[in-house]
Amino acid sequence: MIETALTYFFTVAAVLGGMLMLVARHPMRAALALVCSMLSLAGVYAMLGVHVIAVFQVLIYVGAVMIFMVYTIMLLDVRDPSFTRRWSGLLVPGVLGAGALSAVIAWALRDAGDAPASASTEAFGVQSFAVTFLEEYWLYFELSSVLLVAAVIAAIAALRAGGGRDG
Amino acid sequence: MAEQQFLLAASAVLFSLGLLGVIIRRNALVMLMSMELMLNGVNLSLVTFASAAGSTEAAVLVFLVFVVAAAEIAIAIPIVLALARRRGTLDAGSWTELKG
Amino acid sequence: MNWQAVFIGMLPEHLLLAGALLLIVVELLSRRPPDGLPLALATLAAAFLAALWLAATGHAGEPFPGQLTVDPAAFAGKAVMLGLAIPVALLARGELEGPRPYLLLLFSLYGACLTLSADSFLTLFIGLELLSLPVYVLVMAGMRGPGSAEAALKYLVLGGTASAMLLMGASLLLGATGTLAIASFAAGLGAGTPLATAGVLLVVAAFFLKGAVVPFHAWAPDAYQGATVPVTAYMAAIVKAGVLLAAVRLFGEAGVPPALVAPIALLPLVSMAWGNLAAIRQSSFRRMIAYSSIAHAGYLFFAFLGAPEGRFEAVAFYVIAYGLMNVLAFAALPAGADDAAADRLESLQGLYSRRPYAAITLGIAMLSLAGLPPFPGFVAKFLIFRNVMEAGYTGIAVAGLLASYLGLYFYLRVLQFAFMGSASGETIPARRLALGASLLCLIPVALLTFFPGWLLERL
Amino acid sequence: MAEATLLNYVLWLPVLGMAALLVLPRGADAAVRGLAFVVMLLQFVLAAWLYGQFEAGVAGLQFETRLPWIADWGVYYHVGLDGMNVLLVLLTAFLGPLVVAGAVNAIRQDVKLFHAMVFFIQFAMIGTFVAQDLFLFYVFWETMLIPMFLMIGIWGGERRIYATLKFVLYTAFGSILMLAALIYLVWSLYEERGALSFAFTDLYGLDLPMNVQAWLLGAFALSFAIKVPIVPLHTWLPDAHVEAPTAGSVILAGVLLKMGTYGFMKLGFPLFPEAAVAAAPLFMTLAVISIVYGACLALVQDDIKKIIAYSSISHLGYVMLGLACFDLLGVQGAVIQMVSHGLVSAGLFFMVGMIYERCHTRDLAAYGGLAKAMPVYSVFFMVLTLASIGLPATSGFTGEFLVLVGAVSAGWAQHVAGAGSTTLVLGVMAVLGVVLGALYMLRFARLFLFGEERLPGGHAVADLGLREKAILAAIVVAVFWLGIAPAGPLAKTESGSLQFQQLVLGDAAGGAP
Repeated sequence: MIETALTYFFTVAAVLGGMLMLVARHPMRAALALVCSMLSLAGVYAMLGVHVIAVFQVLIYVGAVMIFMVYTIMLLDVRDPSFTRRWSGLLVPGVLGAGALSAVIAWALRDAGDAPASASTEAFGVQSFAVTFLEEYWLYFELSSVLLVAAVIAAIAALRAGGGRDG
Repeated sequence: MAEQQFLLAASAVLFSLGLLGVIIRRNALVMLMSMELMLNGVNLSLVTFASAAGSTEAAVLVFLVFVVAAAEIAIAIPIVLALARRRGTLDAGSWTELKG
Repeated sequence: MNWQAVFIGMLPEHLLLAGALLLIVVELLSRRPPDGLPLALATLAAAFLAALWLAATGHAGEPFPGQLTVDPAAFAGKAVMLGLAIPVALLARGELEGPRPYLLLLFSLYGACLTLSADSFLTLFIGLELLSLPVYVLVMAGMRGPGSAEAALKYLVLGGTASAMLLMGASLLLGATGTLAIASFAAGLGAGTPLATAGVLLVVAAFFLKGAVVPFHAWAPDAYQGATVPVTAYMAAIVKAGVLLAAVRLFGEAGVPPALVAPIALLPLVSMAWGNLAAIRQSSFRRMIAYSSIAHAGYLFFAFLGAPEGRFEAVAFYVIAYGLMNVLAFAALPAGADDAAADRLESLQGLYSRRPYAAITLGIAMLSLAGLPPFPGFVAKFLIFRNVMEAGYTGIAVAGLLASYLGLYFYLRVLQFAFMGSASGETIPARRLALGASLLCLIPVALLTFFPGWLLERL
Repeated sequence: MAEATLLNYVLWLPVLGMAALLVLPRGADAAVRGLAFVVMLLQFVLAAWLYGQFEAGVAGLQFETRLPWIADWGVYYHVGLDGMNVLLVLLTAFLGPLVVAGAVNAIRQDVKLFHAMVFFIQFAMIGTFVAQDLFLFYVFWETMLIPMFLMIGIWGGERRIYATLKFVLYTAFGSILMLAALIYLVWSLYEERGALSFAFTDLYGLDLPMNVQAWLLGAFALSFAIKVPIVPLHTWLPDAHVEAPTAGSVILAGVLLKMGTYGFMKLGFPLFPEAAVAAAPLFMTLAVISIVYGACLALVQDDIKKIIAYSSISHLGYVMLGLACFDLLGVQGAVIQMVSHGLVSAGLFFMVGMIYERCHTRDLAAYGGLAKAMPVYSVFFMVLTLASIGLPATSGFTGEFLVLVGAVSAGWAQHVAGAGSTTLVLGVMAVLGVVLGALYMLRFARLFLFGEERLPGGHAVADLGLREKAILAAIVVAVFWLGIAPAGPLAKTESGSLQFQQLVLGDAAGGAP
């Protein structure tokens, strides 16, 4: 009972965090709102019993991605017109379009809950996940390493290109 | 409302909020964050469906999303830094050179 | 685990990876940044020949059942992309320095090859990411102004958005069909339930975004203009081919149900008209090509309205013709230290009187892109519209043909500049190795002009 | 069999010529011109030999070649001669060497490219005439645009860019609809027979419902009518003619415009016979409007090139009239009129080019009394003027006379049968057009050749040189040949005209009128 309530709570918190990020003026506030949203999602995952994902969520998203982002914001601290003028010219059509999109997806999802709600979380057990991942899906393990190598090279190349000439 | 449907609806809302952010925000960093929010919405829906179906495949996909998100940010940040250094602004609305 | 299948079936990928790793080692070992071109060319040629050989022998296999399988069509697609990459790499000489751009090129091609073998959304997703991530950086490689970085960032954000859409669609399809195999897309096309349809439409929207179909096209003009010539050629010829061929694999044997024809046909149609109209008012050559590519994306996505059997043939022939034409056009462009000035259409003024060969190849490329016979672009366009009409969508096909007519003017305008303008005094420098690149394209173009049937029988 | 492949030599010789041009160094203008002339002359000799070998009175194709081209789609490289195209091929090959010879002084920049374009357009035009496969036909048809676009755009007058873009965009618009109709047509054939084929002979037999026929005929007809051009789709023509170099005008008026009428004859009407018969009054009306409208406009022009351009619209109206009345004499007249107009207007454009090279103006008011200053020129001009008017013993007479007889007799037959007298009225109105034709050409000749001697610049100009005399003499000989001894050409084209009539009327309800 309390778990269900917590799940609902964290879900609502995640959505609220997303909304806050959207309206926040300064990127730092947006980043903090996003961190809140991500941590709430980690809570949701934990409540659902998928602990592996919850841990990854905290480690990779909050621990790596968002820290990186916050660090960048602090590093830059540029006076930006985008701090005072948040919205692009597509505000009204964008809001309408996104509203319509979420309504359509939510409507499409209305018959998705028919599956038995007995959330079988064995797939996400730490051990079973690790074993199946490395036995059946090791292709993706290898491919993600290729991707990371490519990303490292790309990041270096981007740094070089960005700082090269008149940096 | 069943819990599952609630979670799915939330994922749809997060996804749409992210998309909205990409479209309407002018700050490049906030656009990047919005992109991450979209991926978070996707993850929530994947996890919900996967735990219902007991699919390890979906769990692997969630893992891949983490990897890719990290990789994208690792590439995006140097680009943002270069941009800030050259332009002095991260305001997408003020990039007029490429309009037309 | 069938190691033989893994070795043979993924031979092109292995060769690309081996070449890339070798290049990294060479870079680490050498004191000064080595020239990456020879090794990259050797790798590309080896991978191209491997793919060609496997396609010709009709090799099929299942290196990773349910995740990654190969068939002759996949090898043919890989051969197309790898073959097109060779002249593109030649164009990079003088524009991009050091080994890194070539490394990124090889990794990107690795991803492109993966997408063509994908059997599950996981492989498709990681393949598309691997295809795109290096290109985001390539857009700003050798950058000459802040525009490149802006374009790269815009491309990255919208590319990430496309990935998120693809994943959301895959997730909804998982909910509808219980699997992440790409066959769930084909199943979802026919299912007709709201969940499956929403998933299908999100996946299609993701491909529209990657393929730059209106209104998801905003990144393309900036990225094409911001990037240097070889990278623009890479995006126009190979990234587009990869995305479209992956879409063919995704659709598989499934036809588009009548209820979905309108949403799937409408945006490409708008794309043709808008791309062609917007191209008219461009003064930058690369930006014009970007709008042309938006229009061509429209034609290409039309192929999916036709019968499933003809799709691969139509798309493959189209991307071959289209890719060759783009590389041919880019090889003919003048080189210059001032990139923005060299990119202006006016810089082509009087090209014929200075470099007749370049002017003629540029002219052939433009006429073929416009879909005028006898060049291969016409056969490609004919094939697409024939398939649409055979599927019974006469009205849509006629509208598409009329939209394609709108494009004629701006292609002719390039000819007008190249042939009809009086030459100014200054000389127009050619690109290094451009002759090699354009010959590599011109010979297949000539063969396709006179013997299109030869290739069509084999696709 | 060497003889069967002869047509291929005629067709592909210009391509060989283009390849040979590539080898020649830049700036070797004399060699380029010499080579081009020799190749074109050889093509004409081969075409003349073909014409001689062409057997009159034999239905079906001669000198036929059929090879698979795009086997998957049932597309064949299928060429052959029949009564409809044999004279047009001869005409095209005849004008080729004259165009090259006429360009010696006029074209001075990018000589190599110019001759490559002449080769290219000869190839495309002959290909269009001899193609017996719809796909092949369309490829040649569209290919023609490319060399013409460059020819007008590079070597044209001041407003050449505007004129050439207008020309290409007009004609391409028609073509794109024709492409749609073509795909639909072949698809219908596939539905009916279960086999993919683009062969004319297969498509002729297709049985389509009336409304489909009407749509498809509309699409084909639009494309052809723009090319002819039929009023009101003619507005590109005066611009293109005025801005084009002499060679371009000659090719345009001499051959290119016949593509449209040939298209109607070979494809438009026979493919959709019922719709064609139903729409015949419309086409005849438009033809008569073209005759009268073109003549009226020619009457008031001050630009000598425009006079001939508008006269082309008027003369091609006769061709359309002859075709659309479906009378054997009319159709034969139409064929002769096509060739006759090709010769006469080409000759007149040559003459305009020659005077323009000397005086650099096309303003009619600037000239006067040329008969005294340039007697030889004036004689040739008078001959061509009279041929244009249709004086007996010239080719114009044969063509126009047969067309008018055909139209009036078809109209009379309908009138007697009680099927309305529209055709008859139109036929009679077309006769009035002849009078208008005489008016504008004689006005032109009077102001140009007679009266007070006036030359732009006031200085004397040389009369025709040997090269120019030879070009005009060749044309005049051909004009008289068609006028005095039309029996030969008529016999060779009779099978084609009969086939056309049979294809259109044979399937029509009620049989021949």
